[in-house]
Amino acid sequence: MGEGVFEPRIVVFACNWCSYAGIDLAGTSRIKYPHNVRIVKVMCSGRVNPEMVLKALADGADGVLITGCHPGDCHYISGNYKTMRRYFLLRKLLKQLGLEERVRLEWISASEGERWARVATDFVEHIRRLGPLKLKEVMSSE
Amino acid sequence: MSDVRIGVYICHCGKNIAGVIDPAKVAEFASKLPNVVVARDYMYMCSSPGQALIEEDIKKYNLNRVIVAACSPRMHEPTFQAVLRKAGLNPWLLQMVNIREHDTWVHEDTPDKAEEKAKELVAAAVARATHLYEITTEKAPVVKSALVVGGGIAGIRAALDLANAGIKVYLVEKRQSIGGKMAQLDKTFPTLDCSKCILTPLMVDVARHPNIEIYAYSEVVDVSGSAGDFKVKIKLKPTYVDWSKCTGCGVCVEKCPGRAPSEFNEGLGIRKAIYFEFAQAVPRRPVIDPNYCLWFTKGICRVCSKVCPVGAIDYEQKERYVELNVGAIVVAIGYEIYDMTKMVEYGYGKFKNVITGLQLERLSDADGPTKGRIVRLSDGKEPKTIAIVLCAGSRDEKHVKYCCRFGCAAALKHVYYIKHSVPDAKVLVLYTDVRAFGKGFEEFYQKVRSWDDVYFIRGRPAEIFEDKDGSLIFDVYDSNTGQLINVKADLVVLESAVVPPKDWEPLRRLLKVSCDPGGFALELHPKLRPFETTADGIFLAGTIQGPKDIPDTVAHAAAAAAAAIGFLLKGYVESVPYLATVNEDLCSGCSLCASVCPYDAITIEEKEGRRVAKVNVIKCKGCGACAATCPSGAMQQHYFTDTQILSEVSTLAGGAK
Amino acid sequence: MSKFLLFLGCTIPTKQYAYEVSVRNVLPRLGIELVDFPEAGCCGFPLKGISKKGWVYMSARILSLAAKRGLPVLALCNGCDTSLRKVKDILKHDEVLRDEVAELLGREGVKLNFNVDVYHTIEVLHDFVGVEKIKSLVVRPLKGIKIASYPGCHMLRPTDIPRPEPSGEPKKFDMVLSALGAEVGYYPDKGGCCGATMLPYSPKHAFRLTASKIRNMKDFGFQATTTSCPYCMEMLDSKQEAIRTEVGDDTLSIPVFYITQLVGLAIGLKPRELGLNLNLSPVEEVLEKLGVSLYE
Amino acid sequence: MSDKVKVALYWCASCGGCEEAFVDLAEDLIRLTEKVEVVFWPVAIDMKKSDVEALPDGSIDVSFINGGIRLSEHEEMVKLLRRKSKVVVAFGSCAHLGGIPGLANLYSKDEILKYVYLEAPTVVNPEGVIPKEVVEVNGQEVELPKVLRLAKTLDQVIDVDYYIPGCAPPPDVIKRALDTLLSGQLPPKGSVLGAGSRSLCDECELNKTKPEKISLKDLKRVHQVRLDLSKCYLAQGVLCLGPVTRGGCGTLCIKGGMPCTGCSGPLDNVKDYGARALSYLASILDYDDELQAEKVIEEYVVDPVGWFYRYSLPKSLVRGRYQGSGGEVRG
Repeated sequence: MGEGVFEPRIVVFACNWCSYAGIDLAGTSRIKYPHNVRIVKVMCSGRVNPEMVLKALADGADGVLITGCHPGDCHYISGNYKTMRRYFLLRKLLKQLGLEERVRLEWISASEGERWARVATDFVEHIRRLGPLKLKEVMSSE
Repeated sequence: MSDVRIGVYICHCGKNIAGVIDPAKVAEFASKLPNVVVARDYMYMCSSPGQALIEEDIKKYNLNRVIVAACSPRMHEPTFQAVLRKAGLNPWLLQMVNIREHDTWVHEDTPDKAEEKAKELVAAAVARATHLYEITTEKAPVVKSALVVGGGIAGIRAALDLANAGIKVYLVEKRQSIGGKMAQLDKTFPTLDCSKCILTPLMVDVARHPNIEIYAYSEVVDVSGSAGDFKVKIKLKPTYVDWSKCTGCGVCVEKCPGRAPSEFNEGLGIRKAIYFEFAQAVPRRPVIDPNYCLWFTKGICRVCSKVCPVGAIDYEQKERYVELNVGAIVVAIGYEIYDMTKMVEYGYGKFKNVITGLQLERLSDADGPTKGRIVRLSDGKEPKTIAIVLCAGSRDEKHVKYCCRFGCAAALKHVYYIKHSVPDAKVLVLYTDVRAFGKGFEEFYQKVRSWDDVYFIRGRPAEIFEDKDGSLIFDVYDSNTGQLINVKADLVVLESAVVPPKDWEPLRRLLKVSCDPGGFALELHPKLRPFETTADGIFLAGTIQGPKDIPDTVAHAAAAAAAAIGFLLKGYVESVPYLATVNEDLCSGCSLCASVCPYDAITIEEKEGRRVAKVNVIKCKGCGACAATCPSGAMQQHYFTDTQILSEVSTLAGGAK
Repeated sequence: MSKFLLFLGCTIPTKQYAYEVSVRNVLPRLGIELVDFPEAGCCGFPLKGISKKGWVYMSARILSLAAKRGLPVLALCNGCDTSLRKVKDILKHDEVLRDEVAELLGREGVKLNFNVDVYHTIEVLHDFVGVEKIKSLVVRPLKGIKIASYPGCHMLRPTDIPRPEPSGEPKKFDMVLSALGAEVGYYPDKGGCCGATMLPYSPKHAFRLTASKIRNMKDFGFQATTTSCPYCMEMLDSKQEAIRTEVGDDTLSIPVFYITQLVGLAIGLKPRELGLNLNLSPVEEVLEKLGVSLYE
Repeated sequence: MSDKVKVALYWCASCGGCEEAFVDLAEDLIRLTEKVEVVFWPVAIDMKKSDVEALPDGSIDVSFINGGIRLSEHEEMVKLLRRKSKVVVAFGSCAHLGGIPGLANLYSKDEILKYVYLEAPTVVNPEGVIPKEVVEVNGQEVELPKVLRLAKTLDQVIDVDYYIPGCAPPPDVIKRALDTLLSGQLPPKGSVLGAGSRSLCDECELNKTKPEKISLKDLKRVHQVRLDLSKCYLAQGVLCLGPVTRGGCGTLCIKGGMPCTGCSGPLDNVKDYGARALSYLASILDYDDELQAEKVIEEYVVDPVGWFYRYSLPKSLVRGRYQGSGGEVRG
């Protein structure tokens, strides 16, 4: 990073049944989107603890995207509802910490390869406009 | 993690990966990562030499972790797990890295960035793999019976195949009779043989088969349990006829004075208030339609109960429920035609003489409402000019994006119906493309095209208007000749688009099956596993997976049945490896994990005077919600522990250092 | 009493005064309060094809100003109505454009806010006032007059955003007309385009398009027609003479009213209070049937 | 004399409660003095920095340092003590996790000075004087300690051997910690002394009363509800941080009718106390409707940071309000 245009580093949590499949679909359909996203697979978005999100930001990610099945579609009945509630609360916390723009929750179904590409592109551009986070550097500098 | 020894394998996948990035470079990078003992790249890792390569290395370098960077784990994880098993390693010491779907296939414009990404993904996998450990799964027995939902041609074929393999089959049909759409067709293309003549014998076979139990006029209302052991709740709608007594003699139907529009005839013509869907209905057991029955509406009549020789009529009958226990479920609920009133510009529903292809089938059918005569619905006159509109709603941004896959052939067949019934009729076929892809279709197309007074116009009607005499006027631009043609037609037939049935969405949610953009069931793999779903033990037969004509539907159904048979006869299902697991020493029994478990798989139990969480491995499905909720980290999920995920996250976040 | 910002757009105050006159006199009598909205400019719709950003900016400006006033917008013109609703939809989805427009508006100290409701004349009449209330106010029923409702294409299209006539047919129009006691009915191409958009570059074709509409209306026995769009009015009413000459058919003559003018007549307003003297088509034919003089 | 263990006690950004905590040891303090010799304790004994500097490096056996790090002076002193001591113990929440003063990390240094010296309702400061680092007093330049940009934990400045949790650490915890230290066989570096290895629920009597499934329709704050002191507070809809907080304190607050606010901090393998707390609270809210859930959270959880990071903001993964490029852009 640093050189020329700022290339954000984005960590994405994707649930195995909907979002990961949707992201795969974008691949099989060769729908292009920015390379900046790095996908972490979990069985259900309900497995994602906010601690993991903060860890990503603290360790150098410029943004974090949590993805899961659309409400009502969760493979595990209600996992995505828990994710949703954690996200709302986390977002409020991040607002106080001046970071709420850095984290987003999106529902991506197994068939929404195109939507995934849109979401990814949009988020990458969004973060690009916000600029590098450099959380550790900023928060430990004197 | 004492002495972690990792082997990393980068697949070229022919040019799919190697065409964009240099696998050798990625391997070279990987070889320098901590704990990596060996790193190689190879043309096709999934090929047998590729697998052998890994197997040998495991032995040679006594590896205890294996990383394969190739396609999506959803594709080949099982393949490579088998390799580990073969080499005597626990399969859950494997870590896949998706550098095809998630990288080379989508970032070919930025190859060096794609390569950088591949390296980072591998680095993260190495970090994660370091924390992997052996996981043992359990085998649970499967119930050797199957549920087939939907009694159309797909359901019928699947049920017969399963039953012939000695599997107990429950066939659930929401209507009074099985047979589905195929029963409504007059003839079938391209051979033009009578639809019922080939369908009804199969329906009888189903009824007679010792291994098949039909639940007609019934619906699936609840599904619980899991692959190999589903509990299914079936609702038997009240028929007001005690089918166990009924002999199917049909006197009640004969004598019934009540009249209702006939669903089977697509609203054309009428049926009795107590009725069979059609003459050859299976089961031959009538139902009373309370919306039209004089007893239910006016409190008079009761003729049916008077004439019934066995006293089977039961106006008091309530809906009943049965619980079934099955190992596999085959979904064969078929399709529905797109609501043509949504295409206001074609005036369906507004103008009497605009009808659907399926309605034309009923008009053409000898035992249909007009005894096979094709007429204008407005005045019963014989139509002289008929326009057939293809892709009505299909391949249309505003309505249904996909192709219905049988409209073209059906239209050709409909031209035949018309020329057969009104030889001097002028037929205009308004098409976008004529897709005659099936066996014998092209020949059929050529034949129909050669007939007199059959005109093929490449274009769709602009907007259809009704003239004072009920005939229809519209403009159509023929892109072949560049002419704007003004048409005045007596009858317009819409070859309507195809959509999933309305009752699919609720069923889909019960079954936890994903759907495609069109709303149809999503197959496990579009090419290799088109009749399976992401939900184990649930299979797809026929058009619910996507539009199909009859031959394809039957082939698909047979394939689904075969897959289901294989699944059931294997005899066991493996428990999920991703189970929740408690570190009792750390657990304080705060019961938050139990609070969030969607399967009530966690209980809090007394142990040496302390409260600790306990996981029921049979109930646990491995979502990990408990692990994400546990405030102390005592609750973990196999293969997705905090340490495993966090190490991956932090490597990806920091980039490959 | 529902309150609306009266958004006139640019056609009405420049050449279709009758619409404004009738609206200002009729709606308040139906319990609708109209608030002037002078700070609003052109909706930008004509720019659509030339500069998307320019168009979106202009509509976004009107939406933002309305949001500032905290009132829903009543757009009299089909074009304005469509423009504002489409732009709301665009801004909802296009984050990049949203930022650009916000910046442009920021220059004049306007804060981008498109969270405001937009309604069209026919919705105010049908959804807010309601046919029952209109019925109850009718003192001069339009008995025995068969009136062709001609909503104008944008009442029905594009269908990807909420339309005043969501059914794809001018049902609300006909219900209001029936409430006034008029006869309504079907005729071909009821929802078609009047041709106004073609007027600048191909008057010939524009006229023919309108001609076909009038012909259909007459063929199906209509004695008058009504619209809610200043552009359609322009074509059907103001250009009627020109159309007759263009297609060389003198029978193509029909009285044309704004829907608000008809409501006004039925609830007993004087023709002048409805600007009927400004209509160029033979509205007298209808007035006679009602026993009203244009100049009373 | 020389066989006694030499200890030093020092306070940084501290309320003094931790010093009190030592006094609270009561008669145990007397028994303690038989074993230890206090070589430095500004609160109790008049000693200066120079006295410490005079000591040979590593000559202090144990230094107990409480309070957060907020001034350059604190950094200077703890570095000095580190050099002089064999073992350094972070004593109390502030030194351990950043503590209450750590919440100031939600504001920039200037915002803080501005508020404290100009805006606070109790301030009378007509000239609007704000302390400067260098001031001139009759021709002489006097230097004041620099206020750091962010409050820090002790281990963010120097290497720390052990931690004693609590705000302030209860006597029992201190006693157990001292016993371990004086016992001779020291636990692995970085251990938290005197406290439990499980979360507070483990030792909480009300844990038995907890239903198997907790699901909250609405959350209440202590002052809004009459708590049934015989039942789990969390189950009653009041945020109790017991589940995520290290036990050992003997549930003093809970026995006193107040839910746990988390002064003992997280368990060993937890990376971020607040995130864990947030996660379980959100998980047990009984709302599946997006709008409702958002509404309830918006309405009820007024100050998430204050709730979940009351004692541990500087120790958290984010450490405070992000002042960089991201935070302010767009609302």
